[in-house]
Amino acid sequence: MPQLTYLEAIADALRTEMRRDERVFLLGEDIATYGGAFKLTKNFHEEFGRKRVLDCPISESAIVGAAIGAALNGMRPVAEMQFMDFVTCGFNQIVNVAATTAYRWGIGVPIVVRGPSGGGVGANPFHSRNSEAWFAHASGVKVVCPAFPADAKGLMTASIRDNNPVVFYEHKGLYRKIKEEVPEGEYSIPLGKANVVREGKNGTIVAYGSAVHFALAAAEELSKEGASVEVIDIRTLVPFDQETVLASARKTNRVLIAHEASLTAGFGGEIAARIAEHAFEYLDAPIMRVAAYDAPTPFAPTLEKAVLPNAEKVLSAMRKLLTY
Amino acid sequence: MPQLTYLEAIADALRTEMRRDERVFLLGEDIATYGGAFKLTKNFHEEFGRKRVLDCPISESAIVGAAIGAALNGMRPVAEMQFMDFVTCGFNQIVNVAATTAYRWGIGVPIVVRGPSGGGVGANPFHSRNSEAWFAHASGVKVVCPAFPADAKGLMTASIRDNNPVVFYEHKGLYRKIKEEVPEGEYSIPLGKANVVREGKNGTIVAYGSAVHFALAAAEELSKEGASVEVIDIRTLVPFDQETVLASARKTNRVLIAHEASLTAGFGGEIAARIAEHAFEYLDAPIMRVAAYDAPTPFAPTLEKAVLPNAEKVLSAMRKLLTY
Amino acid sequence: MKSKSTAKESTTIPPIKPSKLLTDPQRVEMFRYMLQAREFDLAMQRLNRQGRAFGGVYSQTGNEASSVGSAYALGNKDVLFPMHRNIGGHFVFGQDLNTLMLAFLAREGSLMRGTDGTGHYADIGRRIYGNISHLGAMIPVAAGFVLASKMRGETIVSMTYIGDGGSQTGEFHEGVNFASVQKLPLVLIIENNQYAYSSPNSVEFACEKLSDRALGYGCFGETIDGTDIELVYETCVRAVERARKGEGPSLIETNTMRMRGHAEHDDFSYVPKEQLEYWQKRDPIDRYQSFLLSKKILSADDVTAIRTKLIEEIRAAIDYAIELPFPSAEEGFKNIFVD
Amino acid sequence: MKSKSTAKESTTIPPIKPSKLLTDPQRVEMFRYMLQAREFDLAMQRLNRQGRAFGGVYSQTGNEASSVGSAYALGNKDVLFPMHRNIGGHFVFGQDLNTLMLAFLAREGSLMRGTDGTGHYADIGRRIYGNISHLGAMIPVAAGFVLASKMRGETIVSMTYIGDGGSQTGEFHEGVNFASVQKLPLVLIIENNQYAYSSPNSVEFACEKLSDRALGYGCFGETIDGTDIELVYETCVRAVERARKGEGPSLIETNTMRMRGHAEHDDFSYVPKEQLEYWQKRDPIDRYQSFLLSKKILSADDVTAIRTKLIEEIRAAIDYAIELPFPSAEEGFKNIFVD
Ligand SMILES: Cc1ncc(C[n+]2csc(CCOP(=O)(O)OP(=O)(O)O)c2C)c(N)n1
Ligand SMILES: Cc1ncc(C[n+]2csc(CCOP(=O)(O)OP(=O)(O)O)c2C)c(N)n1
Ligand SMILES: [Mg+2]
Ligand SMILES: [Mg+2]
Repeated sequence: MPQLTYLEAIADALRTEMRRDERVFLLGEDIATYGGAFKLTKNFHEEFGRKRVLDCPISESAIVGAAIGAALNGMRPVAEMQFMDFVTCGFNQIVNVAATTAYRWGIGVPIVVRGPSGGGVGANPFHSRNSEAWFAHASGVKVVCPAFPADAKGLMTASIRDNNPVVFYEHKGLYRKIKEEVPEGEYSIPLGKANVVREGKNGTIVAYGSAVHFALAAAEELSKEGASVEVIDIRTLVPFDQETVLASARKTNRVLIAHEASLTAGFGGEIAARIAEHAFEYLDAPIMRVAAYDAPTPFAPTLEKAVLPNAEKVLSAMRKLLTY
Repeated sequence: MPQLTYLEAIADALRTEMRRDERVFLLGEDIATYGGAFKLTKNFHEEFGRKRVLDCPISESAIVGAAIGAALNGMRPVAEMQFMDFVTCGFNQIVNVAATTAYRWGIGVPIVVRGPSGGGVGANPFHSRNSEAWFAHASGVKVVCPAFPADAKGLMTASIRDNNPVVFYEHKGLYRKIKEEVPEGEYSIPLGKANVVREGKNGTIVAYGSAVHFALAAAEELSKEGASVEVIDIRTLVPFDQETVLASARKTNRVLIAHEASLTAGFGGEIAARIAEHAFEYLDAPIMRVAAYDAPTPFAPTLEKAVLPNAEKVLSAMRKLLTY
Repeated sequence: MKSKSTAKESTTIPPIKPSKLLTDPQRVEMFRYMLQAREFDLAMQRLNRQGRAFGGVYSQTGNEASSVGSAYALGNKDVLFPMHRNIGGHFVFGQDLNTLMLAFLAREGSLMRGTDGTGHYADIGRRIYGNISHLGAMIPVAAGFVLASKMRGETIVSMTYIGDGGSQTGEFHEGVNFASVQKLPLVLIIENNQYAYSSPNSVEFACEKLSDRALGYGCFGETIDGTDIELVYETCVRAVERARKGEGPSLIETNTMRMRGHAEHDDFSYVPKEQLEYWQKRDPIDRYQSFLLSKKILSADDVTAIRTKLIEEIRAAIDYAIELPFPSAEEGFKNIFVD
Repeated sequence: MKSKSTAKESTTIPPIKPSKLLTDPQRVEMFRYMLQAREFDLAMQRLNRQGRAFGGVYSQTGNEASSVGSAYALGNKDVLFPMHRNIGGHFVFGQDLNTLMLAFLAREGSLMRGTDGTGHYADIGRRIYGNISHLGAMIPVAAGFVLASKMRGETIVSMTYIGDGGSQTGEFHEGVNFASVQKLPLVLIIENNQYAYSSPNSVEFACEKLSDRALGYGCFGETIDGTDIELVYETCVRAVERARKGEGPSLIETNTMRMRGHAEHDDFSYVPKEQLEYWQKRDPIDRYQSFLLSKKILSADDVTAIRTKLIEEIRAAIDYAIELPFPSAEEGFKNIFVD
């Protein structure tokens, strides 16, 4: 199996699906000639032509809307937001057109809206947002947030093949940071299956996206201190794999939830609420959360570091939880 | 004190503030000549003139954006969304311009974006949404959801006087449903103060908006069955009055959270998470939630009733909780 | 055309400009669709007064020529994305009254299972795709639909609608510009019925004609009398032809009048009486009926017969639908996602 | 003007069309601002190569005449909402280099306390309001700003900018339409620098000129050579006058060329060499310098002296800023809300 970065793995999924199924096509800003702001679709137009790798005007509503229309007419479009932040300009199309069509008309809208999200790379408040909770609350949109290259490939494949709208959050900080073995060719991971990425018995960290790596680093550190921490990567917010999370909570009796998105009304609250309702009797300690401070993601590295979560913050919270 | 409906109380707040402070003005679709889709601003243009009651094109981004610009230039605009559902078309302005300006520039953006939200009135999926959790997650926007006429007036007054952007959710089902005594003249209730609307000791229902009324009806019914249930109306989501909620949880040891918005990633999760973290030791039972099923709000009364929460659903959940 | 010139206008019904593209049987067919739309409208108004209608009742009286004439210009592979005042187009596309009534009254058997109402449904077999409430949102979607066919080498045309109000939405701009850049076979009818809810044109825009926007997109634009069905038809035939030839989108502004309130709850007291009178003379059905009678394409008896039959059919559809129950509650929990 | 006609164009620097509205000292001042913008740009590029810049570095080389000439047309109560290639306007509005550098390098003392970078700051005292990244979003905001002054009976003008790419956003449409309906004193400079990131005009729009959109809003529109600063200035003076007289907004499209990549990480290999060569001849500073030299308004020595002084000042500002620490971490937790 080849070693691929997270970015290469996503590109690999797109390429493989485009080869397999001619209904799959890409649309977005600067994705053909330029190959995308992160070069994720570099040279795609050479293999697939400019019709299937369509450079679009700076019109996120038109991009998402056109994807929906094409999906209604038999295609499986993958729309890129140059940065996921700009999805706020195509928001109405996703939450009102795409999200309600199956319910109202009984017709699937197989689109994927994907793009780089997240902070920690010294961007600015408008190039760093983690907005997945908005779509998790939209009813009718699946939400995917992979943390690893192989998962990114498998989940992208599944997202493209899914007959429903999927918002696919790529973390730009992970794009080139990690490499791992990624299965070649067609590779799909079902949406809605969490992954126990590290087994443990003294406590659980539930996380997704970049926070999975914070969790793993914290767990590793804690193992040196003699604590065995389980780490669950939920991978998809909608559908949410409640059973895997509850099983772990029931096993370890202590749960910390971590995500990079800001705390208030983030998806961590949802996870906490489900545990507090369905695994209450098993808990030996409060459910804790580590998330970004409720602020825009600032620009200067000093501020950004202070506002965003990281491995140290997860570690120190987990230490508290384990000794509660 | 006069008896006012919820709608009249909001109109009263707007009128009183417009008389008091000439910087306050209204903009929105059909608010002058027509007096608004719900006639909330009926005859306002006669008293205040068409400049301060500005009929606007169907351009929610321009309406919110112009409000922001006017606020930067010394005004205190109140922008109406004809239905709160259409805020999705002005979304970017709120979450990216309004929400980040204080943080980035140190300048307040004193705008109120208000409008009718919520279901239960046989509207359709596009005239019924409860989307307050989106803004609660936006970092930099206050979010207000009154349940009573007097609160609606007091909170609207405070929202207009606040130097920050406020999204003010009015529940259209409450507009003409309830009447109560509302203080005359200037009347302000600080944002961020929950209200214990009914005291009790066997359990707590934390709610806001329409769900407060479901909670009160359920509590009343339960009192006949010998149970004493506390009802907390949080009134504002941001700022969130954590202390009042925690105090009640610590007192009654059983908490149910109710809101009309759909369950997943709704604000109920946030409330549950805070309780599960900060009042864990006091809980004698799982934290429960009653909310809408994760679907668009359907049109037909049979479906709408099935999907949305109501007093009976809160009652039966609370019965379970009390006997846990 | 615009009501601004009200005072100076004559008080007689202006004559129809006959199109060379139409045969007499087609004329009768179009007339029939218009009448059907009008009678459907009247029936819904009646149901509303009786408290038996459900949801908002948005009259399309005054809009029949625009809706029927435009949809009639499409071919049998083309698709229609109608708006809330385009019942006429549904009939042109072969919609049966029962299906429509079940949707409007949200009864069991509705194509939307009660999840939504009015004309929001999609009937794929008939190539009708409904809208959502958010104005402007369906323009990029209608564009994307034909982007897909174009990619497959099919030449079908997509027709959709927007109002004098909805044209001010950002999605109008993004959708029309996208379609123009891609030279998509999209025909957008801008129905300027003088009001957006209570707002006259002067609240909505400051340009002379909404079709003037075509210049700024590099597509075709034209403003016409939207109460002359043959003019609407012929203008749309040309737009559809251009679309098929790959010449890109057209913005066709049809000037009409919304002869009732925004919806039935609205007494439209903000509309000057003279404006209504002006447009009353231009009632699209009256105009066409005069034309058909004068050309002896139909007799007065024919008209009565057609109308009577339509009214009976509509009554039957109402009787059929209104007795049915609402869809069962479980429907509310289905299809959030499809498999 | 447009690079489409590249091949046939002459290879000499086209002459400036002198404006009657300018005095020689003003000319020198404008020239100085352009040079300052260029040198600021070069300095940022250098910092970027040295790995000492921070955040994206968006060159405005090629845009100096458009930015300086437009802002120079404003009066001392007017407000500026600049975009990412409008450093020139900041200088016209009296911004000092230290303040600017602290913002760009996110150092302690930055007006934004490190929360944001580049030209996103607002300096209210100087009537500069920065933008946000989301293109188009500031157009309605700039409109609302002068809506407020208009309500108070003040006549100030608001000037803002958008690109050939950003003009395709829905907020462009809603903002310009809103301003046109309200006849607001808004001047919108559409800087058509031929590319939006890697996308040429043909990807973005299909109209001839972006100023053609004015017709569809009922406002004023004009497309000009954006590398001739006197033409830019005079055109904008007229636009500002119209605005003050209550005649509403203007869309001024300035044709220029983005002479470097979208940001410094972009090698702009997608730009044809001939296109760059064509525009190199139209370098706004070279053109104006030739003019000033030929008219003997400045000597070559004067130019060297001005430039040397500017370079020194910029170097000093960098030296000042780069030694300062980043703002302290606590700043990140402040001002989410103001009191
Ligand atoms: C984005 C959006 N904003 C507001 C509304 C509320 N609304 C529904 S219809 C309407 C007026 C529409 O006027 P117009 O576009 O002229 O169409 P008409 O009803 O006259 O046919 C308004 C404001 C909406 N549906 N969508
Ligand atoms: C709404 C939105 N979508 C996408 C982007 C990403 N983006 C930043 S600059 C840019 C190109 C802008 O081109 P143009 O408007 O022509 O301005 P220029 O950079 O050429 O001056 C893009 C696509 C953005 N900032 N905002
Ligand atoms: Mg209209
Ligand atoms: Mg550009």
